[in-house]
Parts: sequence; C-alpha cells; structure tokens
Amino acid sequence: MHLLTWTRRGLLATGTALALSFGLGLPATAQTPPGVLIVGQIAEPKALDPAAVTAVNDFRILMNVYDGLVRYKSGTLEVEPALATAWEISEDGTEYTFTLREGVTFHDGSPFNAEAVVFNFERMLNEDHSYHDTGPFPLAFFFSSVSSVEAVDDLTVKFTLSEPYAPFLSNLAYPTGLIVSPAAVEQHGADFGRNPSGTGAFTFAEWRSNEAVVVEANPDYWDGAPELQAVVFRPITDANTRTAEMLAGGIDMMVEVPPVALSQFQDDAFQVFEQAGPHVWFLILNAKEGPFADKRVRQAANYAINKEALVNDVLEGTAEVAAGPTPPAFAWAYNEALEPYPYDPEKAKELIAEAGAEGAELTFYVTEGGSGMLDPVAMGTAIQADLNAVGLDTTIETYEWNTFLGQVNPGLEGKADMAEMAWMTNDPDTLPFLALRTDAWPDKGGFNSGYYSNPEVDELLEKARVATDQDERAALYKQMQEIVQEDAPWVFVANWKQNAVTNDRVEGFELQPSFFLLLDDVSKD
Amino acid sequence: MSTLALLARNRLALAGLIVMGLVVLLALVTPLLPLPDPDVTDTGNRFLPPFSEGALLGTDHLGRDQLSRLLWGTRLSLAVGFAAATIAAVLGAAVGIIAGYYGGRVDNLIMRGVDMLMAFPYILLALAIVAALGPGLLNALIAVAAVNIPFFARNIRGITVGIANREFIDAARLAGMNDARIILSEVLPNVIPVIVIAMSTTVGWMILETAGLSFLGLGSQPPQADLGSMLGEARAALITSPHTSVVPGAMILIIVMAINLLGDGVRDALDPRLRSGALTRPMAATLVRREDPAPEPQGDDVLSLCDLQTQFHVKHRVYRAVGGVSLGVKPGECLGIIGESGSGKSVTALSVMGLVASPPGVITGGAVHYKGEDLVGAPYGRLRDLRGREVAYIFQDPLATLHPLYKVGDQLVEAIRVHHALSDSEARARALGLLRDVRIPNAESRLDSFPHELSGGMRQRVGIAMALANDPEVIIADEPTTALDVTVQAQILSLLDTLRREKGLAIVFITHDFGVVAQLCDRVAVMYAGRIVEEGPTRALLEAPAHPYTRRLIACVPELGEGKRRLHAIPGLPPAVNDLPSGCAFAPRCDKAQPACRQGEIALDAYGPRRLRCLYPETELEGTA
Amino acid sequence: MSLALRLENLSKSFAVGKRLFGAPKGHVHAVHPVTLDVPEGETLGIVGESGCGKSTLARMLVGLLAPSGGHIEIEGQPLDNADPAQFGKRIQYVFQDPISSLNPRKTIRQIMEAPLKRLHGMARAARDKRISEIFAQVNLREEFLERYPHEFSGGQAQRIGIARALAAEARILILDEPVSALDVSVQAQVLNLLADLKARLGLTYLFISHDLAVVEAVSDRVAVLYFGSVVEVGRAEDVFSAPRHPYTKLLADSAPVVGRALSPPESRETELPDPLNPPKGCAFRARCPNAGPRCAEEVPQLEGETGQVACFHPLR
Amino acid sequence: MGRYILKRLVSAVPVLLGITVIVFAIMAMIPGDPATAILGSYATPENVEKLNRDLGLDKPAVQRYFIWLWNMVQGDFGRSFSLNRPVLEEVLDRFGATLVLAGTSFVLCSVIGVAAGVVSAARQYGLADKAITFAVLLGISIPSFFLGMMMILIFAVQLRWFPASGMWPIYGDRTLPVLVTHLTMPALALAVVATGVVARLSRSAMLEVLRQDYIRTARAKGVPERGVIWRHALRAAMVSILPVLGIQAGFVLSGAVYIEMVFQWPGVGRMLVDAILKRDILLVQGGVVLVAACYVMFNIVVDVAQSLLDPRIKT
Repeated sequence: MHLLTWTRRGLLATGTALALSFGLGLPATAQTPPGVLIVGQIAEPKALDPAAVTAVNDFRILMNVYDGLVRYKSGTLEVEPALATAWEISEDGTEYTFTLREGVTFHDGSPFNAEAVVFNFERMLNEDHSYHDTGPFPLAFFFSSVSSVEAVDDLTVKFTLSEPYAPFLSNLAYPTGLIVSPAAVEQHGADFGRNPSGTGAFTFAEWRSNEAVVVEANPDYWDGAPELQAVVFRPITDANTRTAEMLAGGIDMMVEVPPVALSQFQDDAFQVFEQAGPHVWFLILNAKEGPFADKRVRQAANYAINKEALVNDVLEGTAEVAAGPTPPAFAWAYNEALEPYPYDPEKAKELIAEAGAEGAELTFYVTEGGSGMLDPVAMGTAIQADLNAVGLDTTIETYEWNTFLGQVNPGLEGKADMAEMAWMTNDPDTLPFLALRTDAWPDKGGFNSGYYSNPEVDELLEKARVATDQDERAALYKQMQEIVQEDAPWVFVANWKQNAVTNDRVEGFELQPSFFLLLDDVSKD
Repeated sequence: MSTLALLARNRLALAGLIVMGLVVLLALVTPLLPLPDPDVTDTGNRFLPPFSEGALLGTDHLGRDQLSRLLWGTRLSLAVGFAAATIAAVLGAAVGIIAGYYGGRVDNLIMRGVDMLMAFPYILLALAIVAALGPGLLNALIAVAAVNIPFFARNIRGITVGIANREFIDAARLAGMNDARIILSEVLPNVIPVIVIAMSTTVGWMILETAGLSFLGLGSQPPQADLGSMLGEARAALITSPHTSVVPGAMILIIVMAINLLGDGVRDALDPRLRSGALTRPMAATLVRREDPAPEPQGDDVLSLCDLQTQFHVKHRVYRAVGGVSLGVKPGECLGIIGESGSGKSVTALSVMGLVASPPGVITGGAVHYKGEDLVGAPYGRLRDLRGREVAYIFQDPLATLHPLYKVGDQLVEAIRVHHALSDSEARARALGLLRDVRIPNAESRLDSFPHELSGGMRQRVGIAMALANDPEVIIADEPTTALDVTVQAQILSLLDTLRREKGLAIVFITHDFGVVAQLCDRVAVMYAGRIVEEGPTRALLEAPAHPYTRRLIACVPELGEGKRRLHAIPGLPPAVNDLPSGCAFAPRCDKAQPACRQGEIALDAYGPRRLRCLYPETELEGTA
Repeated sequence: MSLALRLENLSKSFAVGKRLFGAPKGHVHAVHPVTLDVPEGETLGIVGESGCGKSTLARMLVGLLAPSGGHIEIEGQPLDNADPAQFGKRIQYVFQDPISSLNPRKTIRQIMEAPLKRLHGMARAARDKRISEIFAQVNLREEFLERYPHEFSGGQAQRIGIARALAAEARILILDEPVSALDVSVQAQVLNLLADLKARLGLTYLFISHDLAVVEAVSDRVAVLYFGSVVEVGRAEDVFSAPRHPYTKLLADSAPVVGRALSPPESRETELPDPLNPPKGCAFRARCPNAGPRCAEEVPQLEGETGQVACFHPLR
Repeated sequence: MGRYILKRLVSAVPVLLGITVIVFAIMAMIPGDPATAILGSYATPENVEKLNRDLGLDKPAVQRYFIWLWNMVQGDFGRSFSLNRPVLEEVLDRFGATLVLAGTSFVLCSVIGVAAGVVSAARQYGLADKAITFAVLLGISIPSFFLGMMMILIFAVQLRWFPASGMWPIYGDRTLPVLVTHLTMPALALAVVATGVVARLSRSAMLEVLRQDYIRTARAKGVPERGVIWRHALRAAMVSILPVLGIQAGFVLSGAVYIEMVFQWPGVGRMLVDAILKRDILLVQGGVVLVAACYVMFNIVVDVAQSLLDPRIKT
C-alpha cells in the first residue's frame, strides 16, 4: 500500500502548491490601473513609422504619437490646422504654402521646423534621399503629384504640385502625412519604426513584441497635455479573446467589436460607440469575361443579394446598406438621391434569364480577414447562398488577406468572376479614381481588377480631380455615382459603422469618421 | 480466439465500436435524412438556441441548421480523417519497409530525411504545405497526411528491421524469391497488423489535426461544413452563443474518443502478446486460491512441497502446469528435478516463493513448507521477508535476469540491504566477498561492471553470488547452466557443488540434462506433464530406471564416445497440460501401456527410498508400495 | 568420390563502428581462413561453442552472407547466388529455430509451395503431388498444410523446415543446430529422420551443433571450431574419444556424462579472447595446459593425414 | 561522454542543413510574395515587381538559398518584412515566451504522464487504472484549441479565476506568481494531449518491463514491491519512455501554435503562423531553423540522458 500513500501524499502536495500559487496570483487579474488606458487592438502594428504603414490598426496608434500639418476636424472629414497654423493655395492650385506652428519640439527634443517637413517628404518621395532606404513607403503615391518641397524660412514650407490635385490637403491629414522626427530617423535608420518620435499627445515608451505598445502622456503637447498618463495598445488578434478580455476586465477599450459580441456589452458597465465612416464594402465583378460581362447579370447580382439581411443580421447593424461607390460619410460629395438596389430575387432571375445566364458557374474569391473586411467569410457565405438561390452556381475560394490581394489586385481575368473588397479612404476621389477608371486597369498600375470601363466616368473623374472648387467637384462625383450604380461594375453592399466599446471608467471618448482613434481628450479613473 | 471476438470482449472497445458505428451510420444515411439544406442561410434566425422549433441543435451565425451541418460535417471529417490516415500509413509504411528491409546506407539516408522532417514543427509544416497548395479540405488532407508520414515510416521501419532479420526471410530467399517478392509476400503480411494498429490509433489524431487546420481557416471552403471549420466559424460567437462551438467541439470529442477506444481495442486484439495475456502485470506474489485445507508439514525436510498444484488460467482454459507435486529437500542435500519443457518443473520451483507470474498463474492447492511454515498461505510481507534471505533463486539466462541498467555491485548490495541494515560500504565489502566466493577474477573492478559487460559465465557467477548474499538455507536453481557453453557449464557446476558442500546448502536443481543431474544431485525426481513419475537416489534411478518414460528418455539422449549411430526415439509428443488424458499421461507414447494405464488415478507409490507412478514398471522395485 | 562442397581459405570479417561515410573503425574476424572438403554423401559435423563462427560459416555456404575472402565450390562449380532461383536448387539450409524460420502469416502449404514455384516453376497439380510425396517422406500429415506455423510444436515445425529444404531438391543440406531448440525426446525423432532421408535420397549434410554427443552420433567426420578457426578435423569416432587438440579434449571433458565424477576440467577461470583485439599466435594458448613459447608467436596450421589438427603440441 | 556529445552535435549539422533546404524550398513554393504583403491593399503588379527587385527576390532560388545560408552562418538572419525588424531579434524576443509555455507543459506532461502511467500499470485493471485510462483517453481526444476556448469561457470570463490571455499583466510587477496565473490555463491546455500520450506509453512500457525476468529476480531477492516498481521497473521503462518524451517535446512545441493563438501568448509559434500567412519568408525561415535547432538540441539532450540511463548504449 506504500504506493498509494505515496501517490496521495504527492497529490496533496501538488494541490497545495497550486492552490497557493493561485491564491497569490489572483489579485493581479482584478483591475487595470487608473489613468492608464488599455486598448485591445486587432493586431500587432507593423511599424510605428507613419510613412511605412498602411493599416488602420497601425494608424490608431500613430495618430496619438504624431501630428500632421493638418488634421480632420473632430467628428468630420474636413481639414483643420494642426502643425501648420495656416496655408495658402495658389490660383492654379499647384502651390501650397504652409505656415508652421512655433515652438513645437519632437519627443526626442529636436525642434519641429520647415527643414523637418522637407526631410519627411523628401525621405518618402525622393529615391536619392539618404534615408529613402528606411522605406518602403507604400502610400507615397498619395503625394505623387508633389514635384518639390522647399523650406521658405524656418516656419514656412512650400509644396509645388505638377498639376492641380484636389485631395492634396486631405491626404496631408492622412497618417501618411504625419511628421516624424528627422533626428530620430537619422539615429535609428531602418529601426525607426520601432523607435518612433513625433510631436503628438503621447510619447512612445515601450514596444514589447506581441504584448503591448506603451505610449505615455506628453506634458508639453502643443494642444494641451492629455488627461491620461499612458495608453497601452495590446494586440489581441483573436476577436473572441479580445471580447473575453474586455468582459474579464483585462482591457478598457476595444475596437472592431465582432458584431456577434455586441450584445454582451449592453449593460451599464460598458459603453458602445458607433461611427459611420468613409468605407465601402463591395464585390468586384469581372466585367471583362464570363456572365458578368453582361450588365444585366451584374445588376441581377445587385438585386439578388439581400443586403438588408447582411448588414442587420450578419453584421448586427454595424453597417448600412451601400447605394453606390461613394460612402455617405463624404457628405458633400454623396448623391443623396441614389437608392440602393432593392432585394428582389425575382427581378434578378428575370435579368439573368434575359441575359441567358441561368445556371452560370461563378468563382467567388473570399478573404479570411483584412483591413475593413467585416467578417468576410460569413458575408461571402451568405452572399453565395443568395446567388445560388437565383440560379447562379457560386463556388467560394478563400484566401488569407495578403494572398488574396496577390490574387485580386493583378485582375480577376481567367481566375474568378467576383471578389470581395473594401476600401477606406479620406477623399471621395481616391477609390473611384484608383478602381473604376479605364486607366486604372491592373496592367496600367491601378486597382480596377474587374476591368470596368466607361469613358464618361473616366472623364468625370479626371475633371473632379483637378477642379479646385468643392461644389464643382461634388456635382461631378454625384453624376459619376449615378452612372456607376446603373452600370453595376460592383455589387454595392455595405458602409461600415465602426464601433468600439469602453468600460464605464472611460470618459471623453468619441469615435471619428476617419476611423482614427484620438485619445488626447480621454480620461479614465 | 478470433480478432473480432477479442474485440467484442473488451467492453470499452465495444462501447467505442458502438458509438463509432452509430456515427458512421448517421454519416452514411445523412443524405437520406429529412434535414434542411446545410448551406441555406437564414440570417434572420441566426443563433437560435438548441431545441428550437425546426432546429434541434439550433442555428449558427448565418441561421443554418446546426444538426444538418453537424451531420454533413461529421461525414466530411470522418472521410478526411480516414483518408489522411490511410495515405500517411501507406506511404509511411512503404518508406519504412524499404528503409528497414534494405538497411545500410539506404536506411541511413531515408532515416536522416525522416529526422529532418520530424525536427520541423509539424503544424508549421502542414501550414506551409497548405499555404503552398492553397486552402481547401483536399489540400489540408494532403498536408496532414504528409506531416504524418515520418511517424509511420519510423514506426514501420523499426518493425521491419526486426522482421528482416528473422530466419524466414532467409528461408524465402533460399526458396528462390527476389527482394521485391520477399517484401511483398513475406515482410508485408507481417507488417500489416502493425500498420493497422498504427492507423487505428492515429485516425483520431488525424481528425484532430485536420480540424486544427480547418479551425485556422485552411481547411474546407465555405459554405461546406466540416467539424473543424464549424468550430472555427463559431469561435467568434463563443461567448454569446456557446452552443455553436460546443456542438461541433463535443462531436469531435465523441468521434475521436470512440475511435481511440476502438483503436485501443484493435491494437489489443491484434497484438499477439496481449492476445496471450502476456501484457498483464505480474503481481508481487502468485495468487493463491486454495479450496482444500493446507496439508500439515511432515518429516524433517527444510523445504517440502506437499501436493502442490499450480494452474494457469488463460481466458477460459485451465493449464494444470503443476498437478500435485510432493517433494522434499534436506539441509545439505541436492535434489534434481528433471523433465522436458512443459513438464512443470520450472513452475514447481517458482511456486515455492510465489514467483509464478500471476495473472495467469494461480496456486490452487497443496502447501510449501519451509521449516514447517506454510508459504503458500503466508501473507506477502512474510513471503517477501523470506525471499532471498532463506530461500534464494538462481535463474536460467543471466543476461535477462540481471537488471541491465544497474551495476553488478549495486545489485548485490541491494540484495544484501533488503534484508540487513548494513551501511553502504559494509554491504559493498560484503558484495566484494561474494564475488570472490564465486571465483570471479578481478572482483574489485567487476563490482562496477554492468551485466552486459560480462561474459555468460561471469554473469551466472554473479547470479550465484546474489543468491548467496544472505546465506540462505535453500537455493532453487532453475536450469542455471542451460544457456552456457559446455566448458563454462562445467565450471559453474563444479562451483555450485563446492559451495553447497562448504555452506551446507540445500539445493533444488532443475534441469533437462541427465548428465548434469548425475554429476551434481543426490536425489532426482522425474516430471512428466506436471507430475512426478519417478523419484529416487540419482545413481539408483539412472542405473535402473523403473518408469518407462525415464528409461526411454535416458535412452534417447546420445552419449559421447559411442560414434555414429541410430537413436532410440520416443514416438509422439508430450500431452498438453490443459487436456490431459485420464490415467497415465505417458500411456499414449508408452509401448508397455495396458488398458489399465488409461483409467483412473495412478498413485506415486513409495518403494524404500524410491517412488514410482507406474502400473507396469521396467524393473521391479523393492520395498513396500 | 566427388566433392559436394569445397571451401578454400574461406573467411569472413565484419566491420565494427560503421559510419555513413568513410572507413569503419575496425574489423572482427568471425571466420579465419578455413579450408574444408565435403565428399558427396558424407555428413560433416561442425562443433564449437557460441561465438566460434559456426553459423557465420554456414550462412556463407548458402549465400546469405558474402565471404570476405576465399572460394566456395558446390558440386565442382563456384558458388554463384546472383540468381536465387538457380542457387536454391543446389544447396539448402535448415534453421536453428524452427518456428521463426516459418513465416507466421502463411499457411504451411504456402510455405511449401514457394520453393516449388520459384525454383522449379511447377504447375499447381504437380506441386500438390510433390508436396504429398515430401510430407510422406518426413512423416507429416497432409492436413497440416492448411494450418499456420504457430499451431505446431517445435519438432513438427522442424520437420516442416526440413520438408521445405527437401522441396528445393538440393542435394546438399546445411543443418544449423537443427535440434538444439527441441526437447530430447523429439530431438531423437528428428535426428533419425535426417539419417533416413540421407540414406534414401543420397544427401550430403553439413551438420552444425554445439552438442558434442549429437554431432558424434550423426556425423561421419567432425570439425572442431575455436575462435573462428578449425582446430581439429577427424573421424567422428576418433575426435572425442581420442582428441588431439587440447581444446577438443577440454570440450570432451566438459560434457556432463552419467557416471563421471564432477570435477572442473579447467582450473583457470578463463574466458574467450576479445574478438576486437585478438591475441597473437594460437588463440587457445591462454587456456592451454601445453602452451609453449612458439604458441605465442605463430598461428598453428591444420596438418595431418586421416585426422588433421592445428596445434604445435598435439596430444597424440 | 564528452566525445559522444560532440559526436551527436556534429551529426546534428546535416540534419539542420537539411531543414534549411526543406524550409527554403517550401517557402519558395508558396505563392504570393512579401512585396504584396508590404504594399498591402495598394500593391500593383508594377510596385510589387520593383519591390521584389529591391529585396533581391528576383535572383534564382539556388543563389538566394546560399546567400541566406551564408548570412545565417555569420549570424545575420535577415530582416522581417512584416515586422520591420531583424529576424533574430524578433525570434529571440518571442522564443523565451514559447519556452516558458512549452517548457512548463513539457514538465507537466512528463511528470504527470509518467506518474499516471506507473500508477496505472502498478494497479492494472484496478480502479485507479480505469480512472486514469479514461482521463487519458479524454485528454487525447479533445482538440486543444477547443479545450483552451472552453477554459477561457469558464475560468476567465465566468469565474474570473485566471486572466483570459497574455503572459504578463500590462501594468504591475512581473513576478513569478503573476506569471503562474497567466501560465496556468495555457500550460494545462497544451499539456493535456501530451500527458495522455506519455501516460499511455508509460503504462505499456511499465507493463512490458514488469514481466521481464529481472523483475522476477528483484522479487526473488525480497525487494519490496515499491522498490520493484519505482526503482527497478520505472528505471528500465524510462529507456523506452525517454525517446517518446523527446518526440512529445516536438508535439508540445508544435501544439503551442494553437494555444498561443487562443491565449494570445506572445510566443514564436503564433508569430510563425502569421509569418507564413504573410509570406514573411525570412522570418519563417529563420524562425523555423531556430525552433528546429532547439528541437534537435533537445533531442541530443534526450540521447545523452538516454546514454546515461542505459549503459548498453555505446557512447
């Protein structure tokens, strides 16, 4: 019987040890400290170099560490002064002269001045710049129209454009236009992305791989020191774990709440935020070949898909049905008169029958996730079911986001008939200009992967881009939207309302239509 | 017993079989069941709880019927699991057989490759394969199969190496077969059970792995359901609607568990060792199930066996290995027990100290008296105390009977310290003395040798030293020289003879060799089919054997010095001890047998110093019957 | 009288410490050059203790091991095992462990058919007939044919092994410890069977065993092997009754014999030499009572007329 | 012994070289490229091509392999495209976390597994044996990611006994008890399967050993049953258990991938999955080589332990 007693004794000891360690450890899970905001992010940032990143997830951190020359006015997508206090635009719209804010220093102590601005844009745009190799700079084309940047004096900078380019100011407010410290770039070189230094409300403190990016309050912030002592951005890739952490009290705020989890946050302990933004979720249709070469079949797809059900059920109301290519968040450019295609499977069947495309076999590219893709697999599956119901035999192929882009961006020809896609932009010009023009076909370096081509649309977009008057631009865009809706190069599905949840200790938080996360006015007890 | 019957006997395996049968049946009839289409979405009715109207298990995040998806998903997951296991098994076995059969450089190169693949974290390998091939259940299947090939290859190679060295492979080559034919017709049939076992125990694992890939979104493509992708899709709603996760999760658990139960059953049924009950753990002492009261001790023997009966209970068969043996040995006496294999001589010896492996061994009757104390009924503690201290054993194969991982000295020290509270150095000094007693050259350095570093003769000397460690009264030597060469055997026998005279030991010496008995033993008992047929002083018995079996056994052993000649064989075979004839067990082979020999119990009668169990002896013995 | 088998300087060494590439660390000489003739119809017994190389020698003779040096001639032709279907017809082998030499997954019929099919290309009817003949010769019942090897006792299995060797119709049989796994009562049956078959079919046997009495009882001539070398060859009746090599005498004296008193035949507690580090000169000298200085220098060669011995100080 | 270790180390070199070839070949076969990953949504074929040229990905594969190998021999594992930092730095950063998780699980599965196996064998067909056998079956049948999910649901969200994810609290001291609370759930979830496998194997190895002749010898000497089981039988059984522990180490290391994902453990497994999906070729290659090297080293340790345990193995 020795064996048994031994075992029993051993178990007892092990149990006691475990119990002890639990007992000691338990308080650690209780609460997050006051004054420190812990944000559950959807992913680890790629880098904290604004010129080098493209993901909204990264922007959420960057906007708090850096400032641009201009920024979006809170609650809108309109531009207001930031590091530049004022600017002048030349008559022909090709010269922008900025007056810079005085007395601003970067977190590393180096001064912010005209030279710093020049350094930033030269680094991104000039291949011969000695720090161009700290790139690559994937969004440099936002400023591709800039032909030169000069420091007129210490606090004046002049940009010269090769041609008028209406979205220029808006692009400057975008994270790609955020100003980094030249001294820090010089010091860290390629590792600058891990050792960021800007002028923003928070200074970078620490980046623990896959655990957290910590930023601390900048007491000398030109726009007033933030309320919080620090913000911790935790990457929690898994939406479910993110929700669990939020519920368990491990984080104070989470963004991109999975629609299915929203119901968990309905009680008083949490606040749910929602904000529509410049986002459109659509299906690219291959207009070059196959059934979707016929406009009627494209329209039929728009009729066949029950978008109301998608946004209300699958996305639990976190989005609205899209009517056309331009999201309503660009209020001045949005054509209010457009009505979304209604859900009308009968009409869809008719159109399909007219086009003789009954029983057509379609290949549908679906991604597993990606920036702004809103539960793409569930959406794709539901869409596939709707298409099957009207007699379009649809087969899904799923791809991881980067592979997906590698498949879709070079064009769908020969591979697929349709593909999911979502864009978030800062200007009504960007998406149609890059993805609907004839000159934006993949072989010409654009993102028109469905090969839509309508000379009228091309012309409208070219005009709008160089027009300096906003009303004139608005009229052009509204006209464009009408034509595009009729041509149905895409299935217009949804405009996302971004959401976030905070616990009841967080105050002063607001979501922005830009989808950025601005935390300088937030407090937490 | 047939494999199926064996499988059915294992209750857990049966449960697994039934559950698996149900699952497979459900999967097979799924297309016939009145289920909603698993792919039709109804987003308005998403996340319905189980037992809702029209949705027994509720609906998922797109309002699809969970039950329908579960059954279709099970169908797919099962198919994939089996397919992956089959592919991995076939390819892995092919690689393993080739490596194991050809050996040498081929083996070396293949196994190095296998090592490399095994060093690669397998999930990452699978992931990379899927990434290369693109997502899809078929590709996930290929990946899962591919990463498991090395495990099969390694396993099968080991088995094949064992088979390739067996003599029947050589025999096949001499029968004119070439390598390919030998692999196919000789090696493969012997490897297949192992492959089946490996497969049955890994199907569950494969289902888990495929589910894992599907869970990561690399398996089946929507809207197709398999259990892993159901779980993966449901994960987002784990907190709000746990049922969507629990349903596929529980199904995976049930299936894999059923498969594992079944796999264990298949393994047990196909494994010949388990079949014969060999993988049961022998208990610390032989089971005793004595129905009749223990006989009283008689005489002045230091060790006496009285009507000892030991049986082996294997399944429903009863092997009467020892069928009522009475023997005694006096201090300083050497008693030989002689018999052919299966005659029960070793079991008799092991029964003395309760060392017969049990299960399946059971002592069912009689008594073993050591100095008047009945050992058969003694509690384990008492038996343990006497073992090695009063009654010690020397076994046959010294390589197998010494612990391979302990130094010879340590094993001796242990034998001493089990019974005597000596310090380590005292015990070591004593161990050294023992090694010198058994005439081991360089005893000092041998203390630190491992058994495999010694020759057979030296090992057996260690075995003898260990038996002598506590100055026992009785030594039971079970064929101690059978595994040794003649020259070494002569040395060991002479050593034993010297020791017993020096120390006044009582020895029970078990052997099958008359020459050995003649040289060493004072008295000898001849066993046949579990019983003593004749006993007496060695010289008298060998010179004038009375039992026909004894006489004929002596006659059929060739003796040195007579040149080439014909031998006197005994026709037939000894009887199986689970099916003994009534009357004299030797009667069917005996040329003197009469009808009376085949009826009733024939007693072992005493004739002076001799005892005999025969109605028609070869020579008339004097003395009363 | 023609020679059934002729061994000329046959030797075998095994590499020790093999590596994937490059030369092995060392060699163990399992069989030193051996020269032996076996006339047709003779039984040559080979006797020796474990590790003396007798099995290695036997396996070389049937082509299961490639010799490291020397020649083998079978019925006047050099051994050639390139084509297993040809080779098997000339020489066959009976294994020590009767059970493990039979494939446990095959019926006895399948086992018996293999040599008939592969070596003689017999059709089914002819095969059945031949199997019946052979089974009658070895006293096995034909009902055994449908059973599996594990259903047989050692003696029966060994008969099946012999039957399989006979099926090849080879006229030379190498018997490698054919009875050492058997009980004495069965051993005698098998030995008698072997003697009968030989007389009836005119076979030649090479009979290997560690049991002196058995070897003496079945052999015409006996060769004694020690440490890979033949130390003595002679007529069966002479070798043990009047040994010439001290080792042969040691063997004969060690065998337990009824009626002979127990005394250690060797006073010294000696062991076999280390095969990795073989001694110079005569391998037996460390154990030999007669060893002289020459024994430590030279390796004695096998010499003599009727009986040959490899010793500088033979006993006779 | 020293020579043996050296020999084993040398023999690991070709294995590691082979692994570099395999991982390189697989990554070369995977469609998609890092340029797309870097450029994100804005990747056009033109930009991709230019970037690939800048990154040296337009060279022939064989040449790239040797460049990579040569750099690696010099300690330069290259730079991760997706994380924008040196591969070695990143991998080493994360490797500690994985080692803590996998190491704890490995210790748990070895100790509990072997103990359970021994008890199970010693009490064959008894109540303890049946209970353990059932628990083991349950353990090897449950998908670890499912188990992890359920644990989070029950112990973190419902009961709030343990933190739901991560390795350290974001604020506060990094003390051992804190680590233990974070480690408990993932380590247990990861250990379950391996424990089952080890327990099963230990049981059958013990049963196999217990019927050996030397166990009978030990009993015949009068060694108490406890000594027979734990000293004689377990030691001999360890000879066949040890290599399986070596293999299990690989499984635990692999299984950590799922657990790291479910529990957001900042380890190397999760990083590698992301890296494969993002086609971060250099990160995958470097990470895998380091993980494999670690596994190979561990197996050398196992081999050495084996040779210490079993004197029959030629060293």
